[in-house]
Amino acid sequence: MKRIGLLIVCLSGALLLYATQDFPRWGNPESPASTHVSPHYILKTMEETDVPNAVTSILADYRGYDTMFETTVIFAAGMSCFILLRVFKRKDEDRYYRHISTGITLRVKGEKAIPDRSNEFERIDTMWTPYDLIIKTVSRFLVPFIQIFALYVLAHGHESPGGGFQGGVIFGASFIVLAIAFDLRTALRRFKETINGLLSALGVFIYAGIGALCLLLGGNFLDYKGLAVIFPFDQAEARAYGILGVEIGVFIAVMAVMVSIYVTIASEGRHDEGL
Amino acid sequence: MIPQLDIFILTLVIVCAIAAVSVKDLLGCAILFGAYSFMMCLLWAIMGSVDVAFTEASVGAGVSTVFFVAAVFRTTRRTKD
Amino acid sequence: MEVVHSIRPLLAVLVSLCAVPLIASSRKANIREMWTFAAAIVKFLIVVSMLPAVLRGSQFSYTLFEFLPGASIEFKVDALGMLFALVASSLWIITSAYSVGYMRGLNEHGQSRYFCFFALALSATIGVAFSANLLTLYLFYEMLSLATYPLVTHHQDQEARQSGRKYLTYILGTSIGLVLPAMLIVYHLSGSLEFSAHGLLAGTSSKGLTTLLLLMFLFGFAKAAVMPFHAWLPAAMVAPTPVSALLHAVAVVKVGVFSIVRVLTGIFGVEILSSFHLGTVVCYIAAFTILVGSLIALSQDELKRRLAFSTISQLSYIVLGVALLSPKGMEGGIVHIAMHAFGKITLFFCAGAIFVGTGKKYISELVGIGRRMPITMAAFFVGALSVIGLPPTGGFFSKWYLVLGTLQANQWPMLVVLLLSSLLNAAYFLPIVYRAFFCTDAEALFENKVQEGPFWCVAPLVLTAVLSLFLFFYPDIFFRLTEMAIGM
Amino acid sequence: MSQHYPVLLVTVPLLSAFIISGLSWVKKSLCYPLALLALGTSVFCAIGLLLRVLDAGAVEYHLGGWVPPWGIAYRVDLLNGLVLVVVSSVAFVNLFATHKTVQKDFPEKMGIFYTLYVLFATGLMGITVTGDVFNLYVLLEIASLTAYALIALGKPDRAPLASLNYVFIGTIGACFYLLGIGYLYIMTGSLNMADIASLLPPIYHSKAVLVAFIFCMVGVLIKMGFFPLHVWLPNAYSCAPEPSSSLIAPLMTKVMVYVMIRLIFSVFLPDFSFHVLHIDHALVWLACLAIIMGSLLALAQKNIKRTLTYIIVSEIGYMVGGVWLGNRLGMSGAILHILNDAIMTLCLFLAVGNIAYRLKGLELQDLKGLFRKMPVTMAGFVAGGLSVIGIPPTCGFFSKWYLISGAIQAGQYGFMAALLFSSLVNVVLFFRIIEIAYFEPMESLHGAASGHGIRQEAPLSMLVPLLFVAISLVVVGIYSGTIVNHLIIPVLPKGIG
Amino acid sequence: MEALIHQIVAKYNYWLYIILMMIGLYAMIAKNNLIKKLVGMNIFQTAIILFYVSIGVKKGATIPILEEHGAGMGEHAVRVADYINPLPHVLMLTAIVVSVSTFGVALALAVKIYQQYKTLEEDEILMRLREK
Repeated sequence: MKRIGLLIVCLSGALLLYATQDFPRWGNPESPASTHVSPHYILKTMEETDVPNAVTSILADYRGYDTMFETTVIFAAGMSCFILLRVFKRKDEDRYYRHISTGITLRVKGEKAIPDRSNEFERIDTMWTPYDLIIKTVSRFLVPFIQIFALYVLAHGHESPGGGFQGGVIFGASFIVLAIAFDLRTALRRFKETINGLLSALGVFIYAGIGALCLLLGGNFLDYKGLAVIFPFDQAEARAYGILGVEIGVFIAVMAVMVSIYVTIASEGRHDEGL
Repeated sequence: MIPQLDIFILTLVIVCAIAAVSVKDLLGCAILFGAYSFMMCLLWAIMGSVDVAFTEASVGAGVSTVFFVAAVFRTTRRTKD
Repeated sequence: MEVVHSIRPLLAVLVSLCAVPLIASSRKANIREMWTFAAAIVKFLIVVSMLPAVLRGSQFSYTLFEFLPGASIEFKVDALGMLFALVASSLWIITSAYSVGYMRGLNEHGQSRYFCFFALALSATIGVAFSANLLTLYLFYEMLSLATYPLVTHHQDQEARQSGRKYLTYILGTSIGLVLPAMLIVYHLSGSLEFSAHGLLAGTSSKGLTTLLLLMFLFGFAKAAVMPFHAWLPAAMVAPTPVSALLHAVAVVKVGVFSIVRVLTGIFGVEILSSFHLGTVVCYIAAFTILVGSLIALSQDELKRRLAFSTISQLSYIVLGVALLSPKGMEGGIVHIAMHAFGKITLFFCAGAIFVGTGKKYISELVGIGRRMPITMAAFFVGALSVIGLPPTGGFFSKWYLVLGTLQANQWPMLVVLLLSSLLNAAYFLPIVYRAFFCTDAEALFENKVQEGPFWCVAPLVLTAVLSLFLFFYPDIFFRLTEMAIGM
Repeated sequence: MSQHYPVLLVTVPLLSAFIISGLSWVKKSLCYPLALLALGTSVFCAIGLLLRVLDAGAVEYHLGGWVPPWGIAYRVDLLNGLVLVVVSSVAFVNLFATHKTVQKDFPEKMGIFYTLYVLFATGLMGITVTGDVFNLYVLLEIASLTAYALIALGKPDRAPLASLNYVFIGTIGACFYLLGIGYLYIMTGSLNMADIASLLPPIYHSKAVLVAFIFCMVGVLIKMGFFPLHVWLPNAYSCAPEPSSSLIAPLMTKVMVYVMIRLIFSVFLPDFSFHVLHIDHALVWLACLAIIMGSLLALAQKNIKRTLTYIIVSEIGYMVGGVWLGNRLGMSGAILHILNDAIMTLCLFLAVGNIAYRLKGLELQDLKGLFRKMPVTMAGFVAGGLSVIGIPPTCGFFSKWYLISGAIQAGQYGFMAALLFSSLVNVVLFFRIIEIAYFEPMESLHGAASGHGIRQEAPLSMLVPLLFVAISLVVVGIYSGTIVNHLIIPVLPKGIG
Repeated sequence: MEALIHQIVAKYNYWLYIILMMIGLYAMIAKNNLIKKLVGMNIFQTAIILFYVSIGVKKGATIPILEEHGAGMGEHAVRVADYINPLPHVLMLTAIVVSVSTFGVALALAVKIYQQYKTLEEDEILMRLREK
């Protein structure tokens, strides 16, 4: 197997190398890749979409259809992880609780359980996670800033690098930080599974819905300038706002899916204990 | 861009890649993989594709490493190769 | 010769096809058999209704759908097809009656399945008879192969399984492996598959390729049981006797022969065959089959197997006759389709009746059976005469014309073969009859009181025996059709 | 509205997939009807689109209102019009047929299952309809990703592993394709199929284009499971749960064959594929190998579902070989076989699904006395089998007809021999199964009073689709001449002799 | 030799991505541990992304975000050669997303397999399967 693998690898590598001879010189502005299609985007993005960041304008408008499916891929990944790992019935193994005031750990056998919100006992994971005040405090401080930064990234996708996707990932990461610093249940209490599922669907739905809305307004699918009919913008602005709208959709979907994938993997789909 | 820095990072990328696939511990593999992604993201930033770099920094070096660690936490660190 | 566009050929095919769901759905035996009879009679009437026009020299044609130019699913009723259809549909009525008697006599299981596939097989047969081109013929040929599989394996025991396997291997294997490519090559060469009076391949194909195609077709239609592709026929004798009777004396094997005749006349054409001297090749293959088949038949003790091998050799008569390429020979060969059908089905009916009546299958057990079932054995005698080709039976004429054909084509070796095999036929049939009637009380295995099989078994075989006698005196209709078929 | 059909038939299922997954948290019972509605709509759109293309010629649709090559464009001609109808209707029928099984197997995850199901269909339809090479890649990933999940839901002992191997190999395939279009992009600077096709001819002889072609082809061949690259296919398809396998097996490979044809026809024009580089003979021989090996491996299987998967492997050989014969007959045979093979694979897998719904296992010896137990299902199975064998008037015969005559015309008698060989092997395969189901158990058949006499037919909602498909086998076969003349011959480009 | 060096220097990014791709592909094919294969898969994908990004590079150009003065109706101020080709970046954003999605699903599968077999080594799993 190893030998065959090596053979295949070397073969394809040799092929690719062989082909590089015909490539235009690296970084050559005259190469067809840089002269055929892309100049249009650079020259026209401001005029047509009113978005200085060419990447964003292409991502969400010129090739917005790709991006819709890209978001759908994320969504599909979330759904796949869910359907693969999620188990609804509770695995009745022993649970561990810590008496808050004394710090004594006690072990409850079988399916008996102390209600989660009781104020003298707190549940701790089976694989014991250290009770670390510094991490908890720091992350508690950090999370709002992470989230604000995420929103900033989303909002400034037009002028600066970033956009819905990166923002969504960062926002989701904030919940993951929460889940790691405290425990999975804390994070889940703040971000219920149902909400999560609904949001992940909603996010992609916003994207595709805006596209459908443009269709209903008489344009082609995802043709944002149709929005100019109902909103008081000129067409370029309409496109800019349409881009913002879909970016928001991407943001929501990506955030929700990232969290759900993490939670599902980290807890083997039981959503009670995790990393 | 500065060619020396460029070359340096390129070599680092390769080193991280080889290390990631050959280290005998999956947790270490996860971390090396994160490092690899981060180097890659630097490389792209140097090449001027800031959006891709940003995405890679948040996804490759960030979230997917976390997924990776979570998966290792749920399975095992042991690997034969 | 004008061509009438009429749906009747299609109807003739569809009748028994439509009967299938009715038979399957009807729970009571009587209703089931009522449907069978109805379908059989209606089919026969439709066929007969076309007879006068055909005799007047006109043709019926109906195109179901066009698949490719020159290769459509199309029906055409000409003299040759008419002859075959007439034989098959008339004998179906008799056989249905017989199978009612037989199946009830042995109260077999799965009777409705049996009758369903019986009807299916019949419509396939009529479809072959009326097909206007090779594609249609191939379609119904395959349909027949599949429809007869459940009939052959009706008993569903280990033996049936083995022989069913053999049956399919030979029939499907050859038709897919040989006929299909040959058909496609023909289509590629000539751009059409329509049977035409002068053949399609004239001028389009070299000698080597033509020979190859000829052999592919000759062996590909393995239902004709040309050696070495004959082994399925004795194996298929595990089937219930009516099935053997209809399918292995009439439908299946005759379909094979009929297809070969069609291909030789309609695809190759007499001219190209004679110009390449390919007729002789076929003649020798057929002659070989005739002799070897008869010799093996001599050595068989089980009655049905002996009949099977005799069938093998008799089929090659037809191939031989056509391959002689002389008018008389062709005439004899084609008429033999009808004559042999009536004779051989009588023999099978008798075998079945004996089995139902006494449970005996082996010839050595039949000594003196004439005392117990004289009518049956008398019919057996008539059938034997017809197959041997002696007057006063229809078989005589076909044999006679075959002999004339050999003379006409001055193929002396073939003449010798024919005479020799007739002797062999006599040698393996007459002793049975002789020892059935003339034997001392000491060696007789049956006591001296008449006890025939059930009425529904005996009546049909008497009828067929009478028919084959009748054909000696009034064979005209078949000869008319034949002469029209070979266009003289 | 009709000018929006191309996008509607993709986006309606897409939108409803999101709604379904939302509903799965709120009201599960609505998921199935909604999925049915969505796929029904896309069937409607696909048929409407095909009719539109038939009378008005190829349809272009500019997404976002951007003209290609700057924006993404859909381009629908008769070829993908036909494939669209196939994909949507197969997905629809299968959805209808497998509802009971889904209810039985995934009670609380039904909503998500249908989400993935619809997304898979969406991905395939998007692949078929798109005119942009990169958009094709994204949709390919959607289809693959959902397929991984749908497959992994099978038996817990084998399915996840099979699915993970599928992930690896499928990703390699997709990445090769991505590399290929990357090479195309660096040479031409465009991603739109028509645009690339117009830019390529001057640089036909550049090494990069050659390598681009090789990588695109290899990627697609991996994805379709062409013989030496088929290793993932049997495991994945046979371990998948019945509803998914009867969805994925008929569609995935066929759509990939379509992609190959599309690449040959409208990206690298036939001129390049057949005249500039002379690999067609080599590929036809590979196809022969695929056919023969597929048939032989199918003979070696003990499990009916695995047998079917290996039959698929050899059927892929039919289509690839037919395409690379390089003449009109072979091409039309291959395209017709996309349609026919989809139908017959669906028929067989639905029958297997019904059997699995009643029986424990699918090993050959589990099928004893099945003709007694479920006659209708077995009738459907036999019909599918006959079509695979190629018995007229089932559709399998007619595509085989075209393929063989194409082989004769191209003088590729090896390919003809391979086709005949595999038909004969299929005879053996199916009659082996039929024998077991029909003869065994010997003893109980004659003694009427025995456990095997009892009738245990699958529920009606599973039988009706099966019979419908079985009948459509014959109907399509009867009209295959019409289909070829009006739908397939017109799309064959000029370059083909 | 000189020419080769020149080749490499001219296109060293392409060479580099090919090397990375070979590493990844080799890991995918030859490694025995499922997660290692996964890592290989990701390296493979990032290598391709690197390739695409290298396509877009232009010597002496800046990131594809127009300066403010280029805003409004001032195309005259915008020179194509000043800005890096943005199209490959967009494509690669999609590719990254696809790769992370595949990664997540594959990890979920790996966890599922581990639940079943308590190992991630392919040969051990196959051994188990053969035992059954």
